[in-house]
Amino acid sequence: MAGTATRSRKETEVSEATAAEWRHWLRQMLLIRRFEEKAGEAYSLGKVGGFCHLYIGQEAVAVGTLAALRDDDYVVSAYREHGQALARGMSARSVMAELYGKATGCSHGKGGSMHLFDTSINFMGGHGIVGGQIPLGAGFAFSAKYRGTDQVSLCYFGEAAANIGSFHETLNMAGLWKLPAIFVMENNGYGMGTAVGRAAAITDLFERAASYNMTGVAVDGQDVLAVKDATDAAVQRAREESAPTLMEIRTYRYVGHSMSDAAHGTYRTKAEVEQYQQRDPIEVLATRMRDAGLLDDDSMAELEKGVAAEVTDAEKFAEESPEPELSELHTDVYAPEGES
Amino acid sequence: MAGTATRSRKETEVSEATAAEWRHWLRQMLLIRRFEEKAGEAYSLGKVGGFCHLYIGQEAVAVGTLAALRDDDYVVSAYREHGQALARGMSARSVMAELYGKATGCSHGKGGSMHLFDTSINFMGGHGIVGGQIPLGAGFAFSAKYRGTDQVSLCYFGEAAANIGSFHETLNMAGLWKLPAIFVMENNGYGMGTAVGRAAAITDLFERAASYNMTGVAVDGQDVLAVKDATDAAVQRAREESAPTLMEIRTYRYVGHSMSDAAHGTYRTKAEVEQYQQRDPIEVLATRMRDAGLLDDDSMAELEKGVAAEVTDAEKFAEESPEPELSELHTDVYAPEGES
Amino acid sequence: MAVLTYRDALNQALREELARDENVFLMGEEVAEYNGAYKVSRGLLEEFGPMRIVDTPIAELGFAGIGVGAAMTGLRPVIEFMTWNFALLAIDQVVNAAAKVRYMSGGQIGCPIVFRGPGGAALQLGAQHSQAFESWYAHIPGLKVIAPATPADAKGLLKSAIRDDNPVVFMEGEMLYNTKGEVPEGEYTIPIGKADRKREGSDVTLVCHSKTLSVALKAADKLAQEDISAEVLDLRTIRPLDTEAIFESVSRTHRCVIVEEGWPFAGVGAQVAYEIQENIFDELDAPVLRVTQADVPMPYNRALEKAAKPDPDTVAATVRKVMYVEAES
Amino acid sequence: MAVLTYRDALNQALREELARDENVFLMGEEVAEYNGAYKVSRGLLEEFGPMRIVDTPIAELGFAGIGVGAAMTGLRPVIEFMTWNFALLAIDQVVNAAAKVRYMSGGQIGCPIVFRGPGGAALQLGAQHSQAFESWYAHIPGLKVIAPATPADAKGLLKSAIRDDNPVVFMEGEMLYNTKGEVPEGEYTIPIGKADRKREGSDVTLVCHSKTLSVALKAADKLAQEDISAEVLDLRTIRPLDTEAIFESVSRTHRCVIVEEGWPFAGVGAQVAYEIQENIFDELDAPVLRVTQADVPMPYNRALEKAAKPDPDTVAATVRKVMYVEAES
Ligand SMILES: Cc1ncc(C[n+]2csc(CCOP(=O)(O)OP(=O)(O)O)c2C)c(N)n1
Ligand SMILES: Cc1ncc(C[n+]2csc(CCOP(=O)(O)OP(=O)(O)O)c2C)c(N)n1
Ligand SMILES: [Mg+2]
Ligand SMILES: [Mg+2]
Repeated sequence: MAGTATRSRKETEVSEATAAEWRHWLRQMLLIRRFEEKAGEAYSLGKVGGFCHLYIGQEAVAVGTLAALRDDDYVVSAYREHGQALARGMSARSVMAELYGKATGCSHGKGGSMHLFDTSINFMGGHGIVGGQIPLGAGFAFSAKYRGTDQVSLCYFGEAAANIGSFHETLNMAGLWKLPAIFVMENNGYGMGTAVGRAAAITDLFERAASYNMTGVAVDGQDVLAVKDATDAAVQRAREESAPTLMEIRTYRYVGHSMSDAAHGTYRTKAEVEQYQQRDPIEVLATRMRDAGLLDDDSMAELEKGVAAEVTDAEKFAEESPEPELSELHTDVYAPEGES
Repeated sequence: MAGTATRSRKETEVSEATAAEWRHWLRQMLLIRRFEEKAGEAYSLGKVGGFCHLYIGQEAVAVGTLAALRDDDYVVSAYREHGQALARGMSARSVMAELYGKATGCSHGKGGSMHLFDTSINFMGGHGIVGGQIPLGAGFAFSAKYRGTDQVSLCYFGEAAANIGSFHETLNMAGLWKLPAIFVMENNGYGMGTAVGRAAAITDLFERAASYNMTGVAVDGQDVLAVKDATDAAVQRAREESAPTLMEIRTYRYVGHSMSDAAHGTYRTKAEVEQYQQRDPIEVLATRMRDAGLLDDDSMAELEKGVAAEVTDAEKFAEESPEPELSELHTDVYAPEGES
Repeated sequence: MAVLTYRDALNQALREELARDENVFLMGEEVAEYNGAYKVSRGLLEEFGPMRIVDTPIAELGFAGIGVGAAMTGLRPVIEFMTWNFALLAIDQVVNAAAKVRYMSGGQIGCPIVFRGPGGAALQLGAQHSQAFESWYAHIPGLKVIAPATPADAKGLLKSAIRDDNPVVFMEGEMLYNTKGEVPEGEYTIPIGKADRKREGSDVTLVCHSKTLSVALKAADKLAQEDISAEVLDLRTIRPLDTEAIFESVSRTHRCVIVEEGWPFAGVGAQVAYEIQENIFDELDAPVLRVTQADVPMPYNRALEKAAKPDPDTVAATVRKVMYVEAES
Repeated sequence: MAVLTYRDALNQALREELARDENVFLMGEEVAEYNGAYKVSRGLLEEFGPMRIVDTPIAELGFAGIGVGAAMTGLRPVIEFMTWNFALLAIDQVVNAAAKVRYMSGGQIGCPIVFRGPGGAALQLGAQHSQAFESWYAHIPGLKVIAPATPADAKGLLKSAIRDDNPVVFMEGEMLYNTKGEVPEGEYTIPIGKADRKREGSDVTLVCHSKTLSVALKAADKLAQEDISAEVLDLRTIRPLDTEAIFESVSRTHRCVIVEEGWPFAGVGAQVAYEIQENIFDELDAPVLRVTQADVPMPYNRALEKAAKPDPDTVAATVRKVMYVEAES
């Protein structure tokens, strides 16, 4: 990986603050993993409908990037956004209930898996048209700059979106206008069944930043600490210099593109998947923590237990929550009269 | 101009073949210049309607690039395409008649200034949506490759089109699929009233080729020989290696964006225009020819006379040509029944 | 009342709303330093500065989306498309983002944005530059669609559009920019969703909007000479459609001809006709007829273009049809 | 006759036309190595190779335009949009290039291209993935628009579309891919522009297309139990519209209900209703009514989604309205 920023620190001693951070991140990653497993299960049982794109394997990206943000920053994503919603602080309950289409879901059952929103934490949605959220992300950054706040905007998309027009148009304007935006390209190697090299004329996609007078970096997406460090730098550029960054975060999805796509067999081999699983983002952090004396089998089991309970609770909540009223069909099309 | 390919040969002796070429190019450039002046005049008299974008100042680009093509290659352009149509070999009559909206016009009066077509010489049109012709140009190249011919496709667009999605999507596919395409960006410094640096995050736009695994070159667009040389190289890449090229040809338009835009005063100064006029493409070649003993005042006057006659003839032809029948309103919407 | 051009009326509306609410900004190609391709934004850069009057690259999809994003944070962008023809490149952001974000988020996020610019044919601009897309946008739930015909309506409706909490598609007419009309002094708005009777009549209702108002009025003049009294109803807003006003008028005249600039298939007139026959079928003494653009891409040639556009003679002839009278000659 | 799925019928059509004419190629996202997102192109890469079955990046505007360019040189591209929702990004190339190049060039250049893919709602895909754009494309002169409902029609019409010298918008239904039906053995085509009576009846005409054929047929079954005889007319082609068949049927039944998947405002049904009342006004015993998708972005929740879609009960109730009968209960 030419130019990939990695992080190889192997401290034997870490500060209590760091330890707390690491614990938090480990828990977040584990929560995402177990949540997604449960979501997949619920999908198979017909409890979740539509398209459902799981985040398993990519957990360190969401957790590491969002750890670098402030509460009032903006976040927006595509349709593979359960993990980011959770890492941003949405409750497992509200996300699971949304997958179930329930009234208690974050989007009140109207959005579904691809359209998770929570404006109370500036989580500005999952969006379903590839590349569609990229200009939205720049729009939030524009708004921050316009209003003179020092908020930054972080926008996720897959590496396959780097070949679509909105990527180009938006990054050009972000570079031209120096918007406080962070463009996080999650390069998981595939857009649906198409390997990155079959869709993009160059595969070191962060280099496209040069076309836009923008800093571009490649980051090891399986190491949450590397992700956090690189995002810190991007946040600083955005917040202090109002300069955008293109981060190409290299990761891998263990599962199929969506629930209707097999994990392997068509466009990639089982061996390839297994090889990537050798460097599992949860394991990478867990090992580092074990080395630093911050984790042992007991505490890991404890963690797993807490996460399992949270996911089970979310499932139960979703299951028992009411459906939206049928009258909801016609609300939210337009603003309520006289709102302004 | 970082990396601009220029040509500084100042032969005192040139071969007869070269001399013939130069004379031809000089005449073509002069024809374009005088044709455009006449078109502007006719527009002011209300003989030509709609939008009318003149090519004055950019003549060496059309002449130098098209000199490098074969008759069966494809050419496509935007709305500022009178000069390219003429340099490709369309008659001044058929172009002028089209501007007049006459039945004898190349597009039978249905296209107008922005939509000149002549399929007999693979001139695949002027197109009015910025960037719209870029994928078309790649499509011709795809077709050549598909059919196993060694035709190349040359596609013109303005530098402002380098910021639109279709540029990015198309160049990526052209680089990925190794299409025999030449993307000719005519950088005349402005997109309408917007200077290149106010629209593009980087101004050495040929560098964007790197994002597409494509050769990118900057070329002095006021020297027809430099343009021809650079295009020769691009044609060779396309024809022999089936590899695309992005050429950024640096030029300048002396006139307003269209007939309704003043030449200077709003977004650029008179001094700036005059400065560029110091290196007029016609003068640059004429001087070189004078130096080589190929041109004197008499032969220049002769040339001017011939060109003037051709333009006057074209104007008369257009003036006297019939309007299309009113029934033409409803033809050419669909293929005639049973054509296939 | 002051007499203003449609262009200046729009300019006033923008200026007043920019002054009134600092969340309002204008973004688009050539809107700032060039004062607008059609000079609608003349002077605004000078008055409000480059943060609020923003020139963009040619990147319709991108800047429309940036506008939508800004609107999702509570700003009130006015996005200018140099013409609506170019907005086809941005239509995904209008339809899939702006129109749906409130619904998809379960009502959490609004999108108070105005997309505006000239639409329809001007003179001899050819097939790619002469299209009227009212019916397309009006097809989309979540959008409002406005197409004013007069300076006064343009001003009052643009102000309402900017204050509206929904995405509004605001279609101007290039051929209207220079037309003049009386505009009330001082602050006023015109409600979205209300048609306006521009001429009273009793024999037939001419439904029109934007540029076809003048066509309808001219046709009504002609018809008056034949003792046919035509009422002219200017829709002003296409979505939501003021069916009440339409039904009220047609229930009196019992005949209706719709005049529109767009193509016929599934055009605005098809919807208007549908509504009429659905709701006041028994009031109709004749079928509802339409006069539209010829069902062809717009030709460049002047005479062909003229023949392609709706004109007063065709409207008058169509009215005679629904009146079952022979033409005077 | 063989019983095939709609998917396999389309696959056969593609295979046969690829074999018949080497100018035909298929291009789109995941069409080759993945065998198609919905497996319509299964096996084609293997049979015809990567030059003719071409995987693209996610770049709808670009590859649609590449297809248009290729068609302008005489090739016959079939461009697959993974769904028509994503085609909004490419609509400029469809509307401003494909549909107009013949006209703008004065007839010099044709554009024999097929744009195809699934449209309309499937199950719980939410607002951005559940849209039916038939009326939009049918609005555009220069395009033909086809939306078949059965495997046999899908095969015969796709073959005709590929052979047609005009740009054709071919809209499939994701929910139809698995449905089965008899498909004639051997070579056949079905003419573009011809509706098909899928059920005879005498009291009311149900006009439908694509997925709403099954809705109309189910409604007709229900109505039969109430002694209401409903004719079901499947448009198959939206543009050119087979008005002759519509008028013939409605002139017999004197009543018409249109069932469509799209939104109501200026939808296909508005055009059909317009044509009917314009041309056979006196044949009508009741207004023409429509059953459409609810005028809202599609919600995710299953029950809400179901309520948003046209269903047999609503159709039957609407028929009772035009028959002026009370519901049985
Ligand atoms: C414009 C558009 N085209 C096609 C699709 C269908 N589609 C959904 S996801 C996807 C692949 C995207 O891959 P990538 O951007 O790498 O993200 P990932 O799924 O790997 O997270 C495709 C083709 C779409 N949603 N939008
Ligand atoms: C998509 C689109 N947006 C806007 C326009 C209006 N427009 C026509 S030409 C032009 C400027 C183009 O500049 P450039 O590409 O540099 O070409 P030049 O005119 O300098 O030859 C603009 C904005 C258009 N035709 N298409
Ligand atoms: Mg990916
Ligand atoms: Mg330029």
